[in-house]
Amino acid sequence: EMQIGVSVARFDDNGLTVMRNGMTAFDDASDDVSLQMEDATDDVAKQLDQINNFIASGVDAIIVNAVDTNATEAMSNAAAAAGVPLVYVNRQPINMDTLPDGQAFVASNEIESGTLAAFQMCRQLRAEGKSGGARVYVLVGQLSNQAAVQRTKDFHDVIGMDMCNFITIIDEQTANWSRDEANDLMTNWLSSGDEFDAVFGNNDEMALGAIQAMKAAGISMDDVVVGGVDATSDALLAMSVGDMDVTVFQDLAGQGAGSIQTAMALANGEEVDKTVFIPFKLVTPENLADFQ
Amino acid sequence: MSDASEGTGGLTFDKSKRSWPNELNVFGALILIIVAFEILGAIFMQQSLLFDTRDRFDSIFNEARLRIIIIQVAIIGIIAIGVTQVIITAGIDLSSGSVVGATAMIAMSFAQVATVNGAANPKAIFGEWALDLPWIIPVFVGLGCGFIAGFINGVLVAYARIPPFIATLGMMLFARGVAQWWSLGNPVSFPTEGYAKIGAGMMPVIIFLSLAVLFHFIMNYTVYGKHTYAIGSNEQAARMSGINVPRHLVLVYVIAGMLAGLAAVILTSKNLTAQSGMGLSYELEAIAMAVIGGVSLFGGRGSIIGTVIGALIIGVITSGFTFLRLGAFYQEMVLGMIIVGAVALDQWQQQRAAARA
Amino acid sequence: MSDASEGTGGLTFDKSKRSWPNELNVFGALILIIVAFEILGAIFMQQSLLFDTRDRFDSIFNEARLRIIIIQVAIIGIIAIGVTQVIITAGIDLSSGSVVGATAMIAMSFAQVATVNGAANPKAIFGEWALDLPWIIPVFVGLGCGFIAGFINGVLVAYARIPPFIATLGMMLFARGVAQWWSLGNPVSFPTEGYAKIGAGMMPVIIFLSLAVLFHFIMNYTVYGKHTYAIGSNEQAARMSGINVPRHLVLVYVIAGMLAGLAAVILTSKNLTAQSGMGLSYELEAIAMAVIGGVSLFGGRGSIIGTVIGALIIGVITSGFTFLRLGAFYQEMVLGMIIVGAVALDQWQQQRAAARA
Amino acid sequence: MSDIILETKGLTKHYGGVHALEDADFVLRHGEHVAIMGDNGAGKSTFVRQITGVEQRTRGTVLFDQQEVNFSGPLDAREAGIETVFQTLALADDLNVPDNLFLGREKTKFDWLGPFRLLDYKGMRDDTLAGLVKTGVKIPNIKNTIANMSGGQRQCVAIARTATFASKLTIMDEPTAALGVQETEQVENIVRTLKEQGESLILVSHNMRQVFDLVDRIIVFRRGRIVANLNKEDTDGQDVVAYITGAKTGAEYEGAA
Amino acid sequence: MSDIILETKGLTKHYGGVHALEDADFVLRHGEHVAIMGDNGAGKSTFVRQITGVEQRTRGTVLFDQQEVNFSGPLDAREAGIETVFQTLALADDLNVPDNLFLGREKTKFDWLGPFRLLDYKGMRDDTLAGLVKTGVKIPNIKNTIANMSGGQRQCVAIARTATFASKLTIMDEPTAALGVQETEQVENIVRTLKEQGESLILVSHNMRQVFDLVDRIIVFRRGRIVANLNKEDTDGQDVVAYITGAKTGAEYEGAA
Ligand SMILES: Nc1ncnc2c1ncn2[C@@H]1O[C@H](COP(=O)(O)OP(=O)(O)OP(=O)(O)O)[C@@H](O)[C@H]1O
Ligand SMILES: Nc1ncnc2c1ncn2[C@@H]1O[C@H](COP(=O)(O)OP(=O)(O)OP(=O)(O)O)[C@@H](O)[C@H]1O
Ligand SMILES: [Mg+2]
Ligand SMILES: [Mg+2]
Repeated sequence: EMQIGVSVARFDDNGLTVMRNGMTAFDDASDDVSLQMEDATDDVAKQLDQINNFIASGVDAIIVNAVDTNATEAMSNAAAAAGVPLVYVNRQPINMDTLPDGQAFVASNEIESGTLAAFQMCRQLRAEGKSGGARVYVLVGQLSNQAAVQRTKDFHDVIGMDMCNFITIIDEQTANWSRDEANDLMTNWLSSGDEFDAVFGNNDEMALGAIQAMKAAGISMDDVVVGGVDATSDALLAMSVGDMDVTVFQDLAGQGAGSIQTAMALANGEEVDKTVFIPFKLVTPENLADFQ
Repeated sequence: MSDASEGTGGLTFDKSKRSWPNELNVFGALILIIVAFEILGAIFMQQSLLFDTRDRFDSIFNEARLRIIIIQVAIIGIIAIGVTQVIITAGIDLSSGSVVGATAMIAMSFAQVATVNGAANPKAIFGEWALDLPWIIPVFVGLGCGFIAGFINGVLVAYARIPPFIATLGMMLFARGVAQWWSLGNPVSFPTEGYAKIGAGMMPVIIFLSLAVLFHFIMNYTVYGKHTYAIGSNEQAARMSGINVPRHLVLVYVIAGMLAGLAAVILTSKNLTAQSGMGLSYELEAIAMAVIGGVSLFGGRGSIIGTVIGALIIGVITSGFTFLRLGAFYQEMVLGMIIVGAVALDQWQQQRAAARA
Repeated sequence: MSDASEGTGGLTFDKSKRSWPNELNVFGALILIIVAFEILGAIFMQQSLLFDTRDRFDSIFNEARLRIIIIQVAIIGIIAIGVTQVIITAGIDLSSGSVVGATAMIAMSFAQVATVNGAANPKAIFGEWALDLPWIIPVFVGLGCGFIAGFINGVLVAYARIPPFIATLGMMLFARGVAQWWSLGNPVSFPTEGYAKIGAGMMPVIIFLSLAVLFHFIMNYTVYGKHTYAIGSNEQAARMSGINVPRHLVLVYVIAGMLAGLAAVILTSKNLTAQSGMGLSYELEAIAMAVIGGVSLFGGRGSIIGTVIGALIIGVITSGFTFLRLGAFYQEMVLGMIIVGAVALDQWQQQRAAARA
Repeated sequence: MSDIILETKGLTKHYGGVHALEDADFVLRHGEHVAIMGDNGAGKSTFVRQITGVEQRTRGTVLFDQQEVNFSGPLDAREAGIETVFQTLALADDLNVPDNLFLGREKTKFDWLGPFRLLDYKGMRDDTLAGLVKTGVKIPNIKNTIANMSGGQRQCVAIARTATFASKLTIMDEPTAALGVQETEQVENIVRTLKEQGESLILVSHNMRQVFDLVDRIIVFRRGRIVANLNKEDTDGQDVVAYITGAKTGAEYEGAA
Repeated sequence: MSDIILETKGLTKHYGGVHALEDADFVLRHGEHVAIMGDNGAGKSTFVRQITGVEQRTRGTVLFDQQEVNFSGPLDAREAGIETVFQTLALADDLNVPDNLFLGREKTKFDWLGPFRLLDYKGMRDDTLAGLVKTGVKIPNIKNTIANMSGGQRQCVAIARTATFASKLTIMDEPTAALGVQETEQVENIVRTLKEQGESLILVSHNMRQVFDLVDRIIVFRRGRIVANLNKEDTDGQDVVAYITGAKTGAEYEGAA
């Protein structure tokens, strides 16, 4: 039986939980592998220490869902020095070009997620005849988190394009990925009484919080385009009743299982591609049924 | 001797110069912060924070803003009522945020509906028997979780004599673990309609303010309150005076735990979901409310009214920031400065009052 | 009177029965925890925590494990050395984690290389002039940031008379804001080789232990140490005895701040990147180390040695969990219980010692 | 034997290496007033703390009212009927005078509310004023916190607390140390009243005049041991000082210290 | 005029509504020893706290050594040459005896190290033992913390601290309140030594015998005001008590209280 150590950026992140579940399911189904999962609690330094602890315990391979993709060089060095195979999952390491032998990457391209959602929102606003000018609120995730920074930047990039430059951002504030904080933040925005046409949340939870606040204020969800990222089951339900308009699905469970297969292959000394790529998919009411 | 009712004579005592209550200083800070936001709003936004400048409401106030100012602090405010009592005993409760997280997951598991959108509830934690239960059951489960957490905290502090910081830090880690383990990190969603009403609309505010009034009364007019202050003031003296200190401490922590449990119920009901990360750092915010409101971390001093005003200060700041559209990066910096400023003002007032006499 | 050197006579004094140092209890807890892990390891894993059962190393120890046990607590341990001093003055420093975050971003901006992989550094924060600087410059920048944060904390506590909890809570929010604002949430990466050596290998441990020895000496044999204990024991008395309490407090907070700054330098060097979320909740871990090590949160009591043992306890627990393959969900729960248990043991020992006399 | 209210046998307390109290054999009869004298650090307060359960003794037995007792704390002692004015006063600094006076046995209303029963503020304030008058102390505003009281005012509050509640045995550890001339007189009157009421008393004091005025018997402590047991009639000030300083030692205690 | 070391004019302190000290005019000459007497809560300690800068006065002026002074804290007062034994003793509970004795003016080595200069533990311990012997107190282990000391032991540590350092003016607030017979005698000897050395002294005390033994002049406080200024030769115990209780008031203070 093969021992694999897994360090996940955060256990209480909904998306990463789906990925973890994918790994656990694979582990349960297979007799050849035994996983030991650790929670890095969003702390880069802790993650590096966890890898060293795995090495001290003598695992056969290590899987890392990086807290900060910029910190992967030190991890690659540690694993390479100990001769333990290492697989990055879900988040692309910064040292992708110089990955040592025995290391690989399994994921989707994070830049896609925000871009897909933002562009779809832009198209939908256009379709509703708002190309004369549309005003948006942006709910940002934890400011210290890479995905939050990236998705917000993607949104800015999209509305910088000619086709979408009719969109202006009224305000963007952080709600720390949380539905409750997003609910309160949206209510605060509503209390100013400013007109707006769309709300973009860096994740579905925040989008759902905004929806709850708008519904409580008696705003019709037909008049507002709401977008998120993750395609959680709560979000899919909201989409099915017409509250939510756009979200983005990534096959996180698939990534989880794929990372274990890659790690096992590396540990067995097989040749493996440096990158295994699993794309994002846009979810709208039209293709909703495929994901439920 | 006209002042006989206040003492046994001796020195001249000028009744009119009674030291003014500390709460007034905190209230002053609240007013000052509101005025500051109004001025900044008038200059930069041509709008008012609290007043209705666009004729959207019947009254002269921007009612929507008044509501959200207090809604957004009501839940943590409920926790802060309990935390205030713990701090008055010279203790501290670092576990309240995590207890909210664990309780949220557990209570919500008993509040789920059977069918969502025609299909079976995809998030159901337990079997049939735990679905579509009356709302009172998850509420009791929530209070029960809070009770257990508070009871353990209390026993550790009072009987095992573990410093409250460590005892509740241990509980904080433990409860956070429970929250994540309960459904292995997966969110628990889709509550029954009855349950969803507990935290809807202004309900959190009504519960918060009722509890504040109740505990203000308890702290000032009952033996419980008096002993709480006495223990915080001088635990040794309280013990020597014959107060059963350990038993009383357990009661204080139990009350704090149950208030955290209640907060979790309201929070999940308001958000229609429970997530293991819920309540993160609520303990710090609750403690901040109490301390801004004049509760001394060395025990023996402070009041529920002060804590309520402390909560309002945080509410006004939060709403004020969004009102001014202050960049997210600056918000934390400015919040830090305002909290320090509010307490500094209070300190300065107290010193001035003492000097002026 | 053979015991004249210890007092002025009076009662019988039996020198051999001196009360044993508190640090011994903490050390006992450490040994107990190690033994527990060894036993569990032998039963469930057929392996040893600290000994080399697979013949991977030259010595009888599992050297990789010994190294990681202390490496993983060295950085927070450095912070804990400063926090210990603050707590001994009856203060608290909640800002250290955030100060680490802010300092990490700022210091790292001056430690970047010009070319990465042949191309210009994609993460460069400033222009040419700030690239490829000698390692001493970012180190000084880091210490400087820590100095400023500590100085502000100290002035707020000592001169504005703001309770340390609030003053440092304000600084915590402020510094976290600065960390995020500095590069708008983007990480700062690619340090120079010279800078990368500061935190490489066992360097963090060497720095941690050297500082521990230095400050153990300072706390026990210098005026600085004596006054730190005196202020924590009875600030009023210290003031009346003619200690310049405010000036001393500022010095204590400055030292704590600079140690946090140094920790940030080592942390970024070790991880080859700076991220605004770095240091999150380090303050709690540092405080936990100190308190597990016997430092009293009411001030006046505790020692650097105790804190170092407290750090080792946390290190052993962390490594022990991975060793036992304890599921992550249970780790936090068990960690909470062990922290409480370690302190409970200490309390029980102290009481038994007092009773036995 | 049945007239003995308190008896200790071999009562001993060591603090680490410090032998603060060694083998104290002591007897107090119903209605008797006894003084304990001795140097600073002789172990007088330590003796009081062992009897009242503030600390756990190293060894020895305590009999109260013919029963062997092992008080786990001062609460137990009080419930058994021992009222004590400790040398450290045991006041809560942040509470005001009536709160301190009634601490732990507040006057209440609606007692069925358990810990949440209501305080009878008015009743307590009136009783406080009455109690303070007995001690003769002047406190301009009893709503001020104890932290703001002068040394003598604090001491009077502690004494008033004891004097307000009836008991079988009263122990006072240097009750008049910080008191002025008038207040001392008043407190001495309180002690005389106790004598008339037949309550037993242990008085720790350094004040020779006071001791000879008030008590029936004098016990002298030296270096943690009892070195003399003197009836007031058989002794005088100089004699007592001789025992305190070690110039003399009671016949039955030879070899003790 | 030049022989006046301390003078206060209209010194007043109000705490909220409590008028603890009103219009105190006071003069102390070089080498003079003066006692302050008065009821509990009469304002004696308040007077001491205003002079030594522990609190900021409500109004009035203080002249020390002919200079108007506004001490911002006791450190200033000490540096100007005023040594004080406060009623609250001002000891750090968690430190041991030598540490407390030298608190704020440790004996050190390598002074160029600034705040990190080394402590001369041995020198301090020796001086501590010498200082304690002067007060006659017995402390079995000076390495115990102050928290573990008896009431009298604490007081002696505070007195030893004052007696160890030379000064222009010494103030003692009820220094012998908790002391035993022998220790009181020793402390009185310390005061006599000060007199011989020509140092000025203000002694707050309730002990009539002590006051008449030691000082030249007696000031009586009542209800926050000075009501009498009596030379020892012109008065006796009963007379002083009359002033304390309010039966008499000094001619020059008529209408004061
Ligand atoms: N907790 C303790 N730990 C160590 N030593 C102690 C402790 N409590 C008291 N002592 C020592 O025990 C001795 C007796 O103290 P105790 O308080 O009984 O004296 P006392 O006779 O009441 O003196 P005083 O007249 O000064 O009040 C003293 O030497 C004191 O230092
Ligand atoms: N900080 C304070 N706030 C309010 N009142 C105070 C404060 N300090 C002292 N007082 C009051 O001032 C009065 C004078 O107190 P002071 O301590 O000067 O008395 P004293 O003459 O020293 O008495 P004693 O002989 O009992 O020590 C008292 O009534 C006391 O209650
Ligand atoms: Mg005593
Ligand atoms: Mg006084």
